Amino acid sequence: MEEASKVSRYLYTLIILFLIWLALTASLDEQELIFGFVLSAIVAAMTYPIFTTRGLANLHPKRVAYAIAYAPYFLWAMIMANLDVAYRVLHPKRPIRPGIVHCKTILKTNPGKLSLANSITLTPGTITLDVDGDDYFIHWIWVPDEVLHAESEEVHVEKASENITRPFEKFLKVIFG
Amino acid sequence: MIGVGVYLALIAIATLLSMYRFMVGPTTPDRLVAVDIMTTITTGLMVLFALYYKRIIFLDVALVYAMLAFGGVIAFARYMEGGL
Amino acid sequence: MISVYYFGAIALVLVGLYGVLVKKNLMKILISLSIMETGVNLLLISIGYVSGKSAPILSEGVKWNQAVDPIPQALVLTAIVIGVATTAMALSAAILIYEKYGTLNVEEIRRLRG
Amino acid sequence: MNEIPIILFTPLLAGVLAWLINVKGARELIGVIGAATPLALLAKLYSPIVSNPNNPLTYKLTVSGFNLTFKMGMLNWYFAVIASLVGLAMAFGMVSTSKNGYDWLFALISYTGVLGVFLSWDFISFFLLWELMTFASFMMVLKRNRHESLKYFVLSVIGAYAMLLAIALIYAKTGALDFDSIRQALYMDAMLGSISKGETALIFVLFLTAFGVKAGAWPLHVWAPGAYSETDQSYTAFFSGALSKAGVYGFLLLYILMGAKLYYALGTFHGHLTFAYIIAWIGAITVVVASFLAVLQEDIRKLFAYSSVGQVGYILLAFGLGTGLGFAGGLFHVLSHAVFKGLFWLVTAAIILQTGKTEFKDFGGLAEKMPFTFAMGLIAVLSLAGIPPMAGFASKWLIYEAAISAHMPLVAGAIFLGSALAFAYVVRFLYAVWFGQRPSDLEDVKEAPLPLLIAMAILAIPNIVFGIAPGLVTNYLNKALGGQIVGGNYYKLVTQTGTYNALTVALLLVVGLAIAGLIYIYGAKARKIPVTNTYQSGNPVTEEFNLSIRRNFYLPLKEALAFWLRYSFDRFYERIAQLSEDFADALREGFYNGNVQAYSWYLAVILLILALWGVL
Amino acid sequence: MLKRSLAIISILIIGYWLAQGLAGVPFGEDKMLVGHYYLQHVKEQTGAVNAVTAIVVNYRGFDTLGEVTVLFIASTGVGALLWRKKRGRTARTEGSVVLTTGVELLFPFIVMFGAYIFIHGHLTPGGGFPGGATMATAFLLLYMAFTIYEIPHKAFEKVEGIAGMSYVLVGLIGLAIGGYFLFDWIWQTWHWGSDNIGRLFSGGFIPVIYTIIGIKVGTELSGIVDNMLKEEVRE
Amino acid sequence: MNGQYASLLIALPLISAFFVPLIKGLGRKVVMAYLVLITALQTAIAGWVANEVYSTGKPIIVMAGGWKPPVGINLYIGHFAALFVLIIAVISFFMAFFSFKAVTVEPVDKYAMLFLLLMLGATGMIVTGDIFNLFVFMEITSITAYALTAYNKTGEAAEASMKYIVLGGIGSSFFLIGVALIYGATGTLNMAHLAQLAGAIDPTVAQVGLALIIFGLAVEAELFPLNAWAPDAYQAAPHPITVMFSALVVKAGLYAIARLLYILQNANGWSGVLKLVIIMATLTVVVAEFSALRQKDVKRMIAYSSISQVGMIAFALALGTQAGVDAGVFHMVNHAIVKALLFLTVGYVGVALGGTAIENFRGLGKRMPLTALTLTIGSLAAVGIPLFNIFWSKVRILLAGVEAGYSWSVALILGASVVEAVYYLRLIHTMWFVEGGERVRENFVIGVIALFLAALIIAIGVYPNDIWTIVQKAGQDVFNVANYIKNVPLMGVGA
Amino acid sequence: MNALAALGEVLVLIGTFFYFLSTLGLIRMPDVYNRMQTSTKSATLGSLGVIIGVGIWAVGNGLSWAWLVKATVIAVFLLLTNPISAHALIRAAYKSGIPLWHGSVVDKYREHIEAKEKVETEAPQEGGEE
Ligand code: NA
Ligand code: NA
Repeated sequence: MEEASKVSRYLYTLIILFLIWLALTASLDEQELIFGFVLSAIVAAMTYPIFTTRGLANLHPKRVAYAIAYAPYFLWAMIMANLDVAYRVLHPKRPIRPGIVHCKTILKTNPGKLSLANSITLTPGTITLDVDGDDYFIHWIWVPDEVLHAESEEVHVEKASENITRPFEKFLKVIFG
Repeated sequence: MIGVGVYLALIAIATLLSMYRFMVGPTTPDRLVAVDIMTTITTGLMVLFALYYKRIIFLDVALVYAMLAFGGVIAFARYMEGGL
Repeated sequence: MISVYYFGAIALVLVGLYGVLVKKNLMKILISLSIMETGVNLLLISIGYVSGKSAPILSEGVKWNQAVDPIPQALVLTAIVIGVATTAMALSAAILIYEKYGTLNVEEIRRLRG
Repeated sequence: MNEIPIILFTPLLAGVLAWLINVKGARELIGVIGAATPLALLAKLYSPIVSNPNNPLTYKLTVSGFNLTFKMGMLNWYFAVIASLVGLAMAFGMVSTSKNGYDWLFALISYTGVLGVFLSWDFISFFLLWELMTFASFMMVLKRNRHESLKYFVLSVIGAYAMLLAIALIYAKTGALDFDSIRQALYMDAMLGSISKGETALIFVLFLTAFGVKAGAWPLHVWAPGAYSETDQSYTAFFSGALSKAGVYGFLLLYILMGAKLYYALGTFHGHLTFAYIIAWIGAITVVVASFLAVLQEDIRKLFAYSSVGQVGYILLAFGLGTGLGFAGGLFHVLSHAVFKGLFWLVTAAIILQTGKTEFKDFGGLAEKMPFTFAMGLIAVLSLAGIPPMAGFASKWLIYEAAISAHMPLVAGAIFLGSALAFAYVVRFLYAVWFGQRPSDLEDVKEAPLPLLIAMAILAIPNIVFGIAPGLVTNYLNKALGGQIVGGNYYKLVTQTGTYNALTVALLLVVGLAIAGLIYIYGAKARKIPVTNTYQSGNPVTEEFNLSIRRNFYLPLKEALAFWLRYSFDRFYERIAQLSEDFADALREGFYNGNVQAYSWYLAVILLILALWGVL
Repeated sequence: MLKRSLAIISILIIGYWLAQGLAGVPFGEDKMLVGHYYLQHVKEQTGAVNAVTAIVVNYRGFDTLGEVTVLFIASTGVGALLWRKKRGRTARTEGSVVLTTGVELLFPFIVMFGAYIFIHGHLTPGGGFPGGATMATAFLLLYMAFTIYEIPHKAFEKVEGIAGMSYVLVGLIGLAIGGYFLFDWIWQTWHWGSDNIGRLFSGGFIPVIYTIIGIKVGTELSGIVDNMLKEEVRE
Repeated sequence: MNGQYASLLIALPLISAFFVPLIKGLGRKVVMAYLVLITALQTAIAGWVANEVYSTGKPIIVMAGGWKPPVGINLYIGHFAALFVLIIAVISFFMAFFSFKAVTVEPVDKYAMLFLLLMLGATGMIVTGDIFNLFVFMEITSITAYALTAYNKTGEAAEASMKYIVLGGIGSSFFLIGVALIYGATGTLNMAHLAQLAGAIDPTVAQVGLALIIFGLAVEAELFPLNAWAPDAYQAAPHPITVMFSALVVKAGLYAIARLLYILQNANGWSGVLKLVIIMATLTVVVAEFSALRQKDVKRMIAYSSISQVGMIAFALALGTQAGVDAGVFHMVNHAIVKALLFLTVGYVGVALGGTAIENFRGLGKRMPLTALTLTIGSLAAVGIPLFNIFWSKVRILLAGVEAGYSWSVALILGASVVEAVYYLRLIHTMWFVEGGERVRENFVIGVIALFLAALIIAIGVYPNDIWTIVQKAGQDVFNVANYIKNVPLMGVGA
Repeated sequence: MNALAALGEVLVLIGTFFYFLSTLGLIRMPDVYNRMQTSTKSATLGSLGVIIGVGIWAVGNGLSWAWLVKATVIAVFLLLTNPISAHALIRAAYKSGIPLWHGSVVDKYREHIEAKEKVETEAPQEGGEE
């Protein structure tokens, strides 16, 4: 992933920070706005090199749209999964069959990988134990038979990925690349 | 209003349970997880308090708290795996 | 009347003191000291509390006579920072001790005596 | 500004100068001038003091918020002049014996201290100069022997602090620190009784301790032998002759300041004042114990040290009689002891300087080699042994008379026993050092140097003068004590029970000696034996049980006293010192044990005490 | 065991005693004396809405100056104690991409939020110390995520010193302008922001001092973290 | 000049400490010279302040931010504070010179900062007129002291520091509880205001609060048995810092005890607390003297001696009489001078001969005559020999003690003083009358400082009148609370 | 009382219930990994409910919109950070050697690490021979 220009990266950081400022103050008082802008400009100048590589390209409408769409999708997945956990916790027999499985991702950028990992973690039943390159190691509370009894490593990864990473990747691939 | 009692009772039970895990362990990560949960619950509790007192300023406090707690948990986690 | 806050504060102080008095590990003693400090801070804050009154920030329609005592809160801010500073010093001393003595057991850290 | 500050501080100043300049010659010159000045000024002050007994010379100054008062009445003058006489002799002696600024500095500081003690008229200056005197004399000993100096110092400090506590108690009760006010307040209080019996007794005991240490009174005398021996012997002349009188003076002060109070508070015992009775007995015991111990010594310094202790015992005993005659006798003995014991120490200084030896076994036949010193020694021996017409006889005679008239026969017995013992040890000194065979290594011994001889002469003269004309002293003392206590004239002393005519005795003695001399020179037909002959009756002397006069001469006495000698206060104090050191170690190791948790417990315990004290 | 029992008995007695004392200052009752004065006058006298902040920076400025000093001492002291000829980080495991990326994304936000906290000190519960601590958290996270990360110590130390000096200077300017050390000349002499009470640009020198403190605390705490996380490196 | 400029006493050390990071690159010499310069400036300011206070006879009330007490924190620079701030500055100045020679362990820039802040802390404790501000300055002092104790980075240094931290931490926590209680009962923190309101405090609260406050301060003031940290800290700290500890830091703690005791003298249970302090002080003297008796390390021996003197000062200050406080203050001055000299010379021996064990002192009179001479003068002064300064204050204390009815304490203290005499004389004997090694060249500046202090000891010993006048004024400043209240321009909040 | 307030309150109720659930999992699950499974995310969801619920509830009660905005900021922050800390914790637990529960069925991570270590230990040996 090639880097965007400094200006682009700076502006992107500035915009995001200013938006955050708006949210933080939750106020439209011009004093806050003026100060917030100045502050964002300063902080952005100091932090844009580590904050972003792609700059304004992040604000491509498609990406924004996918990101907005991802929110309810993810929330729903999360709630569903939480109910599943509720079942396992409340069930007197505590039906668990845990294990650590191996997935691969198609995402290339770090923010993408982060989002995927977080999404996985937040969805109950799975936690990202480690990420090493494209390999994700996931602690799974109920390893299904198809994954557990996969005939080969490849199949294992394929089945696991299908269950765990794929559902998120289709959004994240667009948002983060 | 269902009453403050129900939330507080649930939160109180939750806090007690995580306290129990913190005390009992048995491993250090167990205790850390308990702490992590406690901090999360406390953040929520602070937000509830903000509403109870009708002071929006307390939301800032909750956010600072969440942030410091995050830093703390990460620090402990990294310490445990020898990442410092 | 002893309120639950006072009780909690005193309890923390006493638990801290107990730790200092019985724990052999230096780190545990330092943690106990911190617990004690926390108790003291809680006590300070509790002393400034006035039933039914709000934080002493006079915005959102809070009038001067609807706020709790602001002084203890100001004091606690200072006390907390002082506690942090003490803890930082104590930790560095502990690091040094561990380096030189290879132990954190207080019964073995007594080259200076008599 | 009058003479008092000059009298007081000239020695100190001279000492500091001598120490700073520290050039041979200049040092000694400054020292001697500094030591002579007080005597000269005191002499000048004689007639104003005597003509104005009720209007003493006064000097006041304010230091650190304290009003310091110095007064020179007749008694003060008397003590001061004795001190400065001995001080001058010491200075001359030190010209010969002491070769460094250090000695001069501290000797002269202690001189100032002694004078100050005698002239102070309030407790702050008294204590200040008392401490100065103690400290300086201690430094003289410290240089030579740490152990003995420490013993001296610890006992002195205990004494000083006892005094301080007593002063503080008096101050707390009367609000006064100057002697006049205290005397008045305590006199009033004798009737009122607001100071309880117990408190009075406590103050008394504290003062007794303080002054007893300095005077070397039993059982606080243990420092004296070591300290007197382990310093420059010229200085010891002053140390034992003048400085120890500070303690004696303290006992006198006790009468002056709180006599009435002590009488009313403590009452009488068998017709005597209780407190005085105690002092008398302390004196008596001191006389007996010290004299016995003196007899047993093998080192001449130790001998005279114990002898000094014993002689001071006489003075205490005299004061303890509580009668006018007792005071007169005691005060006279202050003078005589100062001059004869001072002389003794100077003689000792000369002997040690010229021979480098201190033990009887190493001496013999020195009279030939050091005739002048021998003559001086003889005067001292006569005076000490109480042989007329020396000053020592006059004062002892007065004390004896006083004891008889005060109906204290046992005490009088102590005097008698002491005299007998004194005779025993001086005879040994006389013979063992000066006569008999002379060890071969003493062949080259020369007469003592001139300054030392001058020093001896300074002290020898008063021995004879006040011996022949004791009335000079008693007349003065009568005035000082405010009554016709001792009758007679310059040459004759008259008391209620007896009369002593010194002149007659002196004349008789001179005639007797003349006759004896003639007989010796013309009558005796003895073969002259060289005094270096080391054979005795043709037999070699066995080492282990040598009862020659030079070695273990009084061994049978020692064996007879073996049971009593087992009990030594000296060892008792050493044991206490050992115990306190062990205690110190235990405390240190136990309390400061290094464990921070233990230390935290100390905090908790204090909190607990606070809590219990609050809860209960 | 004996020790434990003794300790328990002791602390129970001490606790009982403390409780007795506390019974004399009943919980929840209004015990204010000077406190009332502050609440009544804080707005006109200092321009701050947050009475605590006004007390901390204005009324009891000496305490706060001392507090800043204490933290400075800690940072200096830790630096002195852990000083070695050559020091470096000796972490054994890398942070995963989750942590590193997360920290990178959070870093500007946390710094920003720290600034938000100290700049709003006179309006909300916050101020220089929590703001600075928040900023330091941002650096702490960098240390956690990146095993080779180090703050630019020299620059940080200088910033720390300059910030401290600035605080004292602000106080000295007050002495020069108003005749009193730590005098709030912005509010009391210049009357800046007096029509703005409750908005950002008010509060006299409180935001100024809190900014200084925030920067100082941020650099100090980061410095302490830096010192604690590094060990002696031997060649 | 405006009295408010006395705030420079606080501002200068602070701003100078903050400035150090900007010059640390210039090397050790520059940093040390800077330390000398700043302490000299501080001395000048302190001199000006002292002159102002003593010539006008009125205290300077610094009001931070222009707020009148009790709304604002005020500094109260009365006769006591003026005197002691000057002493602090002067001793710091001397120790800055000594640090040149004595402090070689890196990082010296940190040392310089901590040094200045230690000076600041002690100054602040003495000048502040607010009880919580006192706590803050006390913490500044003690945390700096923790750091400096461990500065040498040896195991012993760290150990000593840790002990100090643990005990100091407990002490300050309970002190703060005490402050909280007193605040809860009165609603104010200003000392003058507290003094006005003290009589009305609920008896139990007053008793607990006062006891806790004194407890906390007693740890800093090294009262037995809360002083176990002290000998270790004294021994392990760099030599100049030991001087600061004994001459300044502990004085600030003692002053704080005295100030708060008398401020709260109308509180219930006051006399009981007084009695307790007297008991602790007396035991401090006794235990410390005995502990010093057989020390093999001279620095540690003098540390114990210092503690015992501190006990004596605390005893005097807690007598509850004007005479006692005057005597205590006098002793504080004298002890500051004497202990500065003793630790300076002993420390210098440690630097020059590689340690402070008693063996190093053999024949010191020949090896380092100037050092030995001044050390001897200091020792004699410590023992309380006449014509040395301590004699006067010691006599004053003992007289005041018996006058106040504490004869038993005085007797114990005197008994312990006998022990003190013994160990100092052993030291003197070792220096002068035992054979030692080669002659060592002595440092000129340290020699001058030592001689100056020795001269001061003798000057006060020979002519104590002027200092006594000054000290009496300082003593009244502490004892006369009515005057204190009158001098603080309280604005009448609430009442 | 209006619909918004009611919605808010319900969300809060759900949130607190998830808090309870989360800690229940903390108690019931057999090892640290499974405890984390059930607790960290439930707590996060609970917080989400509570915090957003409070925001809505406040708005419903006539307080300003700023409530909802700020509440959302906190919620988003938690949503971002809680999984990171959960990840860091589980990784730390694994790396500090806490064994998996005996009922665990598979551990691909162990195989991965062992494979990696083998490569690392062999590589320098080859280098040494050259
Ligand atoms: Na998940
Ligand atoms: Na969290």
